[in-house]
Amino acid sequence: MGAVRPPGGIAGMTVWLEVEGKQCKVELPEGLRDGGTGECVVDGRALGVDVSVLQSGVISLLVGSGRQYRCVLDGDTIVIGGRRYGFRVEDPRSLKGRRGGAAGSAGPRAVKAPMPGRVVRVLVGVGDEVAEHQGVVVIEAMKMQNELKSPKAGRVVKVPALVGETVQQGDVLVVVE
Amino acid sequence: MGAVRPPGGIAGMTVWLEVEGKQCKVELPEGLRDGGTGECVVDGRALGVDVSVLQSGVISLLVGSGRQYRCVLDGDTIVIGGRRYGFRVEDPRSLKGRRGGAAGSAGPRAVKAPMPGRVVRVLVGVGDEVAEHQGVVVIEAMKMQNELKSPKAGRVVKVPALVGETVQQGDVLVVVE
Amino acid sequence: MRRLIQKVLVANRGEIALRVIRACREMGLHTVAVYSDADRGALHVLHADEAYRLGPAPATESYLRGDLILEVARRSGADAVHPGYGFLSENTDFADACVTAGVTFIGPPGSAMRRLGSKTKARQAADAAGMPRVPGSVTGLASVEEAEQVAGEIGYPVMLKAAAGGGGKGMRAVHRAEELAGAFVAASSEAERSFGSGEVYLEKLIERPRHIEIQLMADDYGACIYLGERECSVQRRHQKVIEEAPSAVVSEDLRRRMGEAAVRLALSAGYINAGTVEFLVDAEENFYFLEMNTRLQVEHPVTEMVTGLDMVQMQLRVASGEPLGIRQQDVRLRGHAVECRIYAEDPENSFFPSPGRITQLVQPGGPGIREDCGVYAGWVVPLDYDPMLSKLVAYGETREIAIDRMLRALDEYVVGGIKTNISLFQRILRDEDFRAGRIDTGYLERLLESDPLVEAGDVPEDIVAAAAALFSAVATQREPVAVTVQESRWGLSARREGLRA
Amino acid sequence: MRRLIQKVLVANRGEIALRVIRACREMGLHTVAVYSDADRGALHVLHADEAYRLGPAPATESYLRGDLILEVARRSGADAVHPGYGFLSENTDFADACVTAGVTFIGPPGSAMRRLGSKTKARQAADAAGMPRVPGSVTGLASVEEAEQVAGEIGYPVMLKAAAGGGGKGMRAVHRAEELAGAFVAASSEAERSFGSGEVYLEKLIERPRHIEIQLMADDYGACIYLGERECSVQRRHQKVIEEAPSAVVSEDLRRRMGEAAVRLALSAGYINAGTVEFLVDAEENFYFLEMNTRLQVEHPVTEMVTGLDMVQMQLRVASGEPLGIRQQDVRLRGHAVECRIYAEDPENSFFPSPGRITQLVQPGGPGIREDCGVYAGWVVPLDYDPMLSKLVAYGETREIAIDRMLRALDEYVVGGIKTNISLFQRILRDEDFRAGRIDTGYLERLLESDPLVEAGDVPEDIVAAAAALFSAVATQREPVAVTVQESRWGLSARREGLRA
Repeated sequence: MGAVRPPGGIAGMTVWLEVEGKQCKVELPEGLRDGGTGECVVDGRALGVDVSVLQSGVISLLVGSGRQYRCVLDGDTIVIGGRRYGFRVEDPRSLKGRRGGAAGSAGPRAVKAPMPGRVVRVLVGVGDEVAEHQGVVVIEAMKMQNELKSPKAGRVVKVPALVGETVQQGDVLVVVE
Repeated sequence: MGAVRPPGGIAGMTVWLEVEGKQCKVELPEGLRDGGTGECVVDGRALGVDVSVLQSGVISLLVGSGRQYRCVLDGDTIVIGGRRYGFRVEDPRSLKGRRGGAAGSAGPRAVKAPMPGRVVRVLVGVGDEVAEHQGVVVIEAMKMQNELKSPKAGRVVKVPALVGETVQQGDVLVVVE
Repeated sequence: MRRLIQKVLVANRGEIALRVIRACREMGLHTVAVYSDADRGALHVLHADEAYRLGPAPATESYLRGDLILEVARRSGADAVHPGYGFLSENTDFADACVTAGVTFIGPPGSAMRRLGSKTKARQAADAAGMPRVPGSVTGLASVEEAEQVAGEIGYPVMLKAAAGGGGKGMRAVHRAEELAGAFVAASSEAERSFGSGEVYLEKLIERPRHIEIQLMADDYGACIYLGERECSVQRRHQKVIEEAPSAVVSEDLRRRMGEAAVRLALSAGYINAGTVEFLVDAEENFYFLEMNTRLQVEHPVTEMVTGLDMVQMQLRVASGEPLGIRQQDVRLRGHAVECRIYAEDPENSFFPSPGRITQLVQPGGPGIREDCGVYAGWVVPLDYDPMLSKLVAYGETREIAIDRMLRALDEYVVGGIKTNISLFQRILRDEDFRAGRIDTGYLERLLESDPLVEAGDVPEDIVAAAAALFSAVATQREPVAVTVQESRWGLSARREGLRA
Repeated sequence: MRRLIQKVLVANRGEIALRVIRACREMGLHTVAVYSDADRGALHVLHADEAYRLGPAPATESYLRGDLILEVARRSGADAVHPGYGFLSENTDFADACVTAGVTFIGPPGSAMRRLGSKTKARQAADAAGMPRVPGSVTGLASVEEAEQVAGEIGYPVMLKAAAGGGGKGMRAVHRAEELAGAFVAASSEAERSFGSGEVYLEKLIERPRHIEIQLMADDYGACIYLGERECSVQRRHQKVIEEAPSAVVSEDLRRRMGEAAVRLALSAGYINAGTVEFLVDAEENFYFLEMNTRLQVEHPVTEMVTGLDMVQMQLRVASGEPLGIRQQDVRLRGHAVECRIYAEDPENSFFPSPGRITQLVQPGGPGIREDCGVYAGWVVPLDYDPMLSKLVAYGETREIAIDRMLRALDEYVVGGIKTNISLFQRILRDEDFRAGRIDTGYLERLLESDPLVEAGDVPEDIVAAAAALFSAVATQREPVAVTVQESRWGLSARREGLRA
């Protein structure tokens, strides 16, 4: 199918997305992001929308059928009617970079801090054999201790985590190979 | 009294204000506007403050005695503990301009629309003599009709208001001389 | 008798539309909002499952267009319409048109509205139901002469009122015979302008009356109960400002007598669904029928707080043909509730309306606080409609606790960008007469005429000055207008003088 | 007996500190907040008249420092301390230190806390008061051997519990004798780490028990009443998640029996002020004493909603030496209330805590909704404390209405920037077993182990895609990453391939 021209022939914008795990392409007529009425094209299907921008990160969508959706942006999710929908913008320019960065499941895998916190116990040492989902380190935040598991079976090759240390989200605590 | 140097000798900032109708001068140490602890000098009186910037237009002030004030900026007022306090920044550079713009009470005085609305009645015509506080025009907004009064006794010299017309805040409706 | 309701069109806007939408959602009903061009981003639209444009901002081109609303009902497949209050809620033609279109009108049947909605007809019905009412004309006055005759019979002072009206429009108090002719013409023409009917009637003016009303709820099966009273004496220009339940002066016995009289009236007219009978009550606890509002009232939340019932859910159940499910003896009042109508108006400047963008909104919460709010930060309050932003309700074990809780909540409340009447409530709720329950319909006007308590805030000037300086320092961050402190005060003074020259 | 209270220091943080501050303000009392470095901008600080820094973020250096808190009381002239829950609220040494410092501790006297606060001592008091309790050791276990002996006597399964503890710390279920030794060591060392005391005791494990607790309030004059029960069976890792009042299974008779037993226990220990007696209730409606919490509970709002009473105001009045003012027969329960503890944690990722900045906050409101919230948009939720952000409470005439209202409110609620457990509540409140009241303390763990209902939202993918595209278009307004639609899909595909190469 050929590209769909936005109404009025004004230059539009195309966004590639992954929505709830599914890839799609959305063509937006120019100016719609600021509110108003227009036709979005989602994977070739036209969708008449009336967009109202309420606040930063909050829009109301009215679609042809009359359905109304208040959409609140929160990071990589959109909250509509109390439910969250995950999405990701696929930037064509960054695809190469992302591809290079993706680690194969066969190689070493890092156990990273899923949140800021303090390391309260390290359950493994370098050289230990661990099973998949075996606990390797315990961190504490907000009065809760949380055991982090190994993402795979293998041998522990690095343990940067130190008991008592404060860690930031994303810090590597243990590496399993 | 000489100028008070902000603590640490860092260059500060001086602001002239009218607060609740009273003029004063506030010297702020540099950087305090972004939060932190410092000493403001208000008309020569030192005031130790701990400033926390919470959101745009909302700060918490802790003063030496331990008193806490959540201050919310709203236009030319500050709301603290459910009460409003009016203030005005006196820009030294604009004093001249403001002075020139102030109309004497002896000259012509305009009745301006205090809010956007629609003119529903014009109660005077050019040449009419009016008393101070006499109603001259009625405008309607939000289902309420509001009679605007003459600011002075005198003669009506202009009536730009037209019945049925929509007016913006500040539009001149009647001029009395 | 069961009428299936699955999708409700809410033919209103603002907080009441949202109130109804919330009740529907809680009951698993789909909701359809309608909106004018000024309301595309309004809160009631954002909470609805579906939303349809009616037309331009003026109500006559949108929310009063029954034809367009029924067209939306058809398009959306809505099987019921809730009219809220105001707009089409008391329009019998609209109620009838809903029935004709096969859509359930959530309110009384048109026949009952006709018998009780017009003030003059309602007065006849009240007489028939043996209900005490204020002496005066039962029918509209045909002429100034007739008005003079009736007034002469019942004695001055008297009150002229629009038969079709409400909200103080077309009303005039007349204290002497010679004022009557002028007031008659003024009231009649105001009524004509406001309601499309110049019919006025005349009543004896009760001195310092309280406005107390009885909430009713009736079902299809002849059951009708009263849910206690509301005290609505705090009014400005005949508009309610603060409402309470229960009234500080209504005894158990008076409540029962007023309630039973109201039920009698409703049953005599075949009334179904929610309705309110308004009374004047004088200092001797005599009550006089005033009028009936054949719809949900703005102030219904205070009744909900003290009865524990949800009146909108009751309306929806009754409208779908269910029986009431509770009997009079099941209705138990507990505690006290106060409601403040937060308006976009400036109490310090003749109560001028204050439409515009809400730049800051800090809302109160916590124990005993309910807020039915129709706005949000960033929303532009349109100038085309009623200035009500929100209804703030406080509940407490006693009237005193409810009042003190409301004051606490008002102190927490900040609305920026537009003016509101929050400071008016702070003044009333701290007033000794109000706190003692010494109120009548003239109370607020008297309070406003008295010297305002110069109850300045207790924040020291230096603190306000420091805060103001900090805010202006942030505002001028990019282009500082203030100068740095590098010269003596004398130097600065000289400089200022120079600038003034 | 009257003790003048004029200024209350609130020795806590978050929503409970704000809750107490609001009650004080409503009663005309001045308030003093304390804060750690992480909390300078916290909501409880912003609502207080005065605020004083305690120390660095860790609780051991701030909110647990009784000495610093009493120093602030002295500096500020506070004549009373409200400890909230957690932190120092059940610390008898702190309660005593307050008395020594001449400051009223708003809670029970230290003597009553000593008799009822320790679990082992409380079990002895319960026996003395003739209260049924779970069979097990009354005193702490000296050794593994003693544990094995007691367990052998009462029969497996048994539960090991920390004498000083709460919140699931130091607890272990033991199903077979061979597991006991390991569990004993683990529970004891966890108790030592968490509470500074390794003392553990042992109880018969009741199968599928409900956790139901009785709220008490007692005054200086020997009056003690119960304010009905709360159902707290919905727990995860022994932490309450949803609480209700009343319980769906407690009859009038059971309520009276549990209430009277609780009152007996409190009176036997000279208890004063608010307290809660926790019970396990088995399928046959047998109730067993579990422990007493000698303080205000997190979940007190559900009791307030159904009794119409303000428990914090009652605490303050009792603490200043006033009599209760109401008798047992004045306590009338009406309707049903449900509370959800909104936590900063990710239910989709092992309930990991989620501290950080709140970027969006859309709070629910309207009829029947109360929110005791401790956060605001822009606030950074610290990682140092309990992850509770807010308590959302829904009231309704029936349990079903309260639940549906809570679902409505949760659908309105948006917290952005951090993860919350809102979706967990949506799942529980829609679950058939929960709605039927078929819950026990293992209910939630079982629900979480079962396949999650793949109850996907009902918003069509195309709508989500359009919304996502609009948001990303706004985000990229300055530096567009997307390209304009001027080439065919094939061309675009080729281009993407090229970029991948």
